[in-house]
Amino acid sequence: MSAELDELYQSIILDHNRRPKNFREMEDATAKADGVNPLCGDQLTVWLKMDGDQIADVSFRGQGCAISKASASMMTQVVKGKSRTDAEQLFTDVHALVTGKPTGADVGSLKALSGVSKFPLRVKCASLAWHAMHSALQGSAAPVSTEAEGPGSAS
Amino acid sequence: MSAELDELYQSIILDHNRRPKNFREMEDATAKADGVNPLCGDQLTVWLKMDGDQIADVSFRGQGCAISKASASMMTQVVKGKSRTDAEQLFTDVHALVTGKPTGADVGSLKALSGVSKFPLRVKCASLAWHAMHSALQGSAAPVSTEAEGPGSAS
Amino acid sequence: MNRPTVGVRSASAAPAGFVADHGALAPRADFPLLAAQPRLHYLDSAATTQKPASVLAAIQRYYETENANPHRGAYALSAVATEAYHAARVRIAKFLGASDAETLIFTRGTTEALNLVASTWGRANVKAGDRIVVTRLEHHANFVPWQELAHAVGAEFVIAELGANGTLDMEAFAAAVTPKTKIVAFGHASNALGTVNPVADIVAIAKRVGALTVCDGAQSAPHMDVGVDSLDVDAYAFSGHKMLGPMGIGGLVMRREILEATQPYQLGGDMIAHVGDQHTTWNVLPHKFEAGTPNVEGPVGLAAACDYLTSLGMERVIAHERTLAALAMEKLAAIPGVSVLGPEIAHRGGVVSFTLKGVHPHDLSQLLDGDGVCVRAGHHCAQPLMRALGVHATTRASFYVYNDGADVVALAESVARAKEKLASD
Amino acid sequence: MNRPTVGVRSASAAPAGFVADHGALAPRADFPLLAAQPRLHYLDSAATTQKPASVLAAIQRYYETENANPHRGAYALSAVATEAYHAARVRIAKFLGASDAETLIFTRGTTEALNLVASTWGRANVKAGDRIVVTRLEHHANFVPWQELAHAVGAEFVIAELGANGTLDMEAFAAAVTPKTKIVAFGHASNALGTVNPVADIVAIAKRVGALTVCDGAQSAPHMDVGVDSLDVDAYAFSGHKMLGPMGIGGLVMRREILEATQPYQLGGDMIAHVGDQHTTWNVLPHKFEAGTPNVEGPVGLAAACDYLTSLGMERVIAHERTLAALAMEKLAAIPGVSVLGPEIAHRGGVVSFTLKGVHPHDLSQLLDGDGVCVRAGHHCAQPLMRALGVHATTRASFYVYNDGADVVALAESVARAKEKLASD
Ligand SMILES: Cc1ncc(COP(=O)(O)O)c(C=O)c1O
Ligand SMILES: Cc1ncc(COP(=O)(O)O)c(C=O)c1O
Repeated sequence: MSAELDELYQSIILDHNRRPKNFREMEDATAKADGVNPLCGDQLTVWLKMDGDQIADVSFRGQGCAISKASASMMTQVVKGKSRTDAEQLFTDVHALVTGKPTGADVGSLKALSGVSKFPLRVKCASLAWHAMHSALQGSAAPVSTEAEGPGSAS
Repeated sequence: MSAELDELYQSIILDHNRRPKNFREMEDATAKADGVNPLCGDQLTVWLKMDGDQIADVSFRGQGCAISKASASMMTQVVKGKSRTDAEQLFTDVHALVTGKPTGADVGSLKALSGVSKFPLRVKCASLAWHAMHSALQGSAAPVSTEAEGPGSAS
Repeated sequence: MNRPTVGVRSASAAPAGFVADHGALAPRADFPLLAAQPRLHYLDSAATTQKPASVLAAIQRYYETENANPHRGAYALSAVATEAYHAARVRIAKFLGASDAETLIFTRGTTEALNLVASTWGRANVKAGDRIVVTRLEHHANFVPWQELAHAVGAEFVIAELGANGTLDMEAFAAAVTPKTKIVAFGHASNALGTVNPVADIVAIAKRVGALTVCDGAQSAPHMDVGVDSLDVDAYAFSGHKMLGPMGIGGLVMRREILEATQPYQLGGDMIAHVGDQHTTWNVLPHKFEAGTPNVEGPVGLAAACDYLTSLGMERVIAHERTLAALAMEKLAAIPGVSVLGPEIAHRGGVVSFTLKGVHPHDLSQLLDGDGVCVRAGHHCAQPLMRALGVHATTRASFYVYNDGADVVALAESVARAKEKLASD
Repeated sequence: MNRPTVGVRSASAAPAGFVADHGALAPRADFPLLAAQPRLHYLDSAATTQKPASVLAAIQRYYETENANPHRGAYALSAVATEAYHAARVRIAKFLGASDAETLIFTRGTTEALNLVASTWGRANVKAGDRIVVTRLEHHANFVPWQELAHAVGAEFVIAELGANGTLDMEAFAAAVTPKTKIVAFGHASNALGTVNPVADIVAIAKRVGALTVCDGAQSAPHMDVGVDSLDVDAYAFSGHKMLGPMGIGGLVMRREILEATQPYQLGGDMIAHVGDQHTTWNVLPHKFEAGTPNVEGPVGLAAACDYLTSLGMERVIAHERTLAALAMEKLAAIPGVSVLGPEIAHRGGVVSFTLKGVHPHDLSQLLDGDGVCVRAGHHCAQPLMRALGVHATTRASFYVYNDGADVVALAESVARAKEKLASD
C-alpha cells in the first residue's frame, strides 16, 4: 500500500470508523441538518443541542465511508462545548487542511484528516458532516449538498 | 479546369441552362408535380399533358442550377411524344447514367449528363426534374424530394 | 436478435480450455492507455471503455484529411465528409444488425436517445390514466425520463419488481403490463448487477397490449451480437463510449413508421425541408431527428470501434467476459464477508457487483486503486435497485476485451488485503 | 462584452501595414489538413473550421493518458478525467468571459443549446397570447425552435425586419418588442451576411419589457473577444467546431438564477440528487443540465482550441478576418455581375456573401472547387432571410485565422474564370 493511502487510512481514522463516537439520534436537539453527497448517495444527519451560543451536545447518524464517518465522529468530539464561532472557525481550518491549504491553526486530533488532501475526490467525504453542522448552526432546514465542493464526486 | 468539370459542364449543358426548352407554365396540363431539393431549397415544377398513354406536351419552370435546369430542359425535349412506359424507362436509364451505373441503353442526347456521375452530390440536381415527372405520371400530388437520393445534398 | 440469449445463457459458449489460461481477447498493446500503464487493472468498462489505437487513428485521419461540414458544401472536401458520415452510419447500423441505416439516429449517447423517445413519441402519445412500465433494474437514464413523463401527463409509473437473484419476476412483470400500458422500458443488460433480461419474453408481453417497447442497450451493444432487427423492439438506445468508441456519440434505432409519424426532437439546420415565416416542414430520415451540424468525428470513430469488435468476434467477446466474470465470482465468494449480488453466471454478462461486510465500497475501491485495480463504487446510477436490494452501495468490477485472468487475480487479492486493513474484525 | 463592437466597427483595429501583406494570422503548418493540401483555399470556416494539431494532440493525449468516466469512480484515473473535464470548463468559460464557470452547460453545439432554452425555460414561461421576437437574420437554429414554441403554446411569433444593407431596422425592432414579449432571440453575428448586430441596443430594448434575451453566438465566439458577462444577455449559445474545436461539443452560458429556477433538460445519470420510486430531485449546476456520461474529449479539445485562439489574440483575429473580407469585397465587386450582399465592412465580420448574375451559386461553387476554392453555396440555413433579400441562394466565402491574401486572390480569380464559362453574357 502506498504511503499516501496509509496516511489517509491512519489507525485513528479506522478506529473512529469502527467505533464512531456520538453515533446516535438526539431526542432533545435544538437543531438538526442533513448532509448528502448526491453522486454517491451517502447521507448523514447532525444533531445539535445549543445552550445559548454554546454547543452543549452534538451527535450524528448516517451512511458513509470511513473518511466521512471518522470525520463526523472526530467532529462531534471536538466541537462539544465549543462556541458557535469557534466551531465555525474549526470548520474553516479543517476545510483548509483537507484541501491541502493548511492555515497553521492548531486543529488537534483532527490533523489525522490531513491525508485527505492527497485525494481530492475524498474532500467531500471529509467535509460532509462539517457542512451539516454548519447548516444546523445556521438553522437552515434544507439538506446541504457537498456537490459544489470540488471538481467531482464519488463515494 | 479539370477534365471532369469540363465534362460536367459540357457546352450542350451550358446551352440548355442559358436557353432552357419548354421553360413555361402549362395552362391545360393534365398533371403537374413539384420537385424540391430540401437542403439547398432548389425547386421546380413539371407539367404534363397526357393524351391517353402518351405525353402530348411537357414543360417546366423553377429555380435551379445549370445541371438541374439542363437536365429538365433535355428531359422535356426527349420525353415529348413518348409513352408513359418509355418515359419511365428513360428515367431509369438516366438515373443509372448519372449514378455511374450505365445500362448500355441508348439515351441519345441525354448522354451529356454522364459527367454528373463523377460528382455524387450533383446526382440530386440531375434527377430532380425526372423525379417530378415520375411523380406527375403517377398522379401524386405531394411534392417529391430528392433528399433520399444519396449520402447528402447541396446546391 | 439472432441468438437471443444463447450466448449468454449457456456456459458452453466459452471455447473449451479457454477458462484455463485467461488471456485477454484483445492485445493490451492495441490500447495506448493500457499499454502505457502495464500495471493498471482497468475493471470499469461498464462505465466507459478504453480506446484502441485504431479508433484514435480514425479520428485523427478524419480531421487531417476529410474534415468539413457535411451536407452543406458543394465542394469536394464537403462531399468527402458527407460520405464519411454516411458510411459510418451504414457500418454502425450493420454492426448492430439494423437493416435500415436511416432509422439509426445519432445522439450523444444512451441517455439522450431515451430522452428523445420520451420527449417526442412519449409526450405525444401517453395520456392521463395511461401506464408506463419500467423494471427495478433500470439505470437512471431509463427510469427518470419515464417517471417524469408519467408525472407530467398524469400517467401511472409502475416498476416491475425483481424475483430471485436480481432477475426480473416475469409473472409480476406480465401482471404489471395492463392494457392501459403505453410504454414498456427495460434494459437489455443491467449495469449494476450484470443481469441479462429475457428480451423476447418481455417484448411478447408488451406487444399483447400494443405498448411501445424501449430497450436500453447501453450494456448489450458493447458485449454481444445484438441483432437489433430480430430483437423486434420499437426503440433501441446505445452509447459509443462503452464500446471502444469516442465519447459524445451514441444512437437510437427506432422503427421507421414510428420515426416518420413522430414530430422531430431538436429543431434547426439540416432537419428542415422548408422554413416559412410561420411554418416549417421537416426533412426525411435520418436528418429529421438530427438538428444542427452533425458530429462526424463521433460516428467515424465509433465505426472504427465496430470494425475492431467485429474483428474480435462478438460471440467471443461475450464468452470472454463471462469467463472472467465467473472466475471473479468464484474468487470473491471465497473471501469471507464478501457477498456477490445478482444472478448466476448463466443469466449475466461481464459485470460483478459485490459487498464486503463492514466495509464501505468507497473505502474498498480507494484501497483497490492503491493496487492499480480500478473498480466502481456507489449506486451505479441505479438508486431504485439499491433500495430494493437493501444495500446502500456496491463495489463493481466489469470486464471487457482487454482484461485477462491476471486482472481477476489482482482484484481478488486486493479485496482480501483491503479487508485485512479495513474490516472491523 | 468588453468592447462591444469597437473591434468590429472601426477599420483602424487592423494594425497599420497589415492590409498590405495579407499573411495568415496562424501558420498553415499548424493545421494538418491545410498543410497537407497546400493548394486548398478553405473559405468555409463559418460552416466549420479546420483543427490545429494542438487540438488533435489534446484529444489524443486525453484518451491515451486520462480516459475514464468522470464523477463516478473513486480511483485515480477517474479523478484525473474528472479534473480534465472540470478544468476544461473553467478554461472555456474564461475564454468566453463568463465568470461563473458552473453556468456554462456543455451541449452538442449551438443548435442544442438554443433548443435547451426553448424546451425548458420557454415551455415553462411562454403562454398563449405572449410574443417571441426574432430577427430576419437568424439561422434556422435560432428561428425554428422559437417558431415551434410559439406555435405550441399559442404565442405570437414575430420577425423583426431588416433596414438597409442587411442590418437590423432598430426602430422596427423596438416596435416589435411589446410588453407581451417574453423572449428576444437574436444572432450576435450573421452566418449568411456577416452582419454584426448591436447587442447592447437589442438587450436594452428587450430589458425594457423584461424579455429573456437569447444570443446566438455561433458566429461571434470564434471571432471576437465576446465577454459574455458584459453582453448582459440571459443566454448565450456557441459551437466548438466553428472555433477550431472538435465536433460534437458546444455550450450554453445562462444566468445562474434562471438555470436554478428552471426544470432540467434531459434526465438520467449525473443530473440527479436522489431518485425515488415516484419522485426525483436534481443535482446542482452545472450537472443538473448535463444528463448522462459527459463527453470529456469535447471540452478538452475545445479548451485547447481556446488556448490556441488566445495565443493569437482575439483582437487580432477579428481584425485579420475583416482585412481579408474587405479585400474580398473589393475584388469581387470589381467583377461585373457580382453583387456583394450585406452591410459595409464596418458592420460585419469575416463573411462575404455574393451573387453572380445569371449563374447559380451551386454551379459557381462547383467550378471554384475545381480551383481548390472551397466556398458555401445555398441558403445558409437562413431561408427566411433569403426570401426577404429576394435571392434564392448565395455564394459565401468566410475567412478565418489560417486564411491569407492568396486565398482572396484565388477566390476572385476563380469567380472571374467561372463567369467566363457559365454566364450568359
Ligand atoms: C449563426 C449560426 N447559428 C447557429 C448555427 C448552428 O450551429 P451548429 O450547427 O453547430 O449547432 C450556425 C452554424 O451552423 C450558425 O452559423
Ligand atoms: C444500462 C445503462 N443505461 C444507460 C446508461 C447511460 O449511458 P450514457 O451515460 O452513455 O448516456 C448507462 C451507462 O451509464 C448504462 O449502463
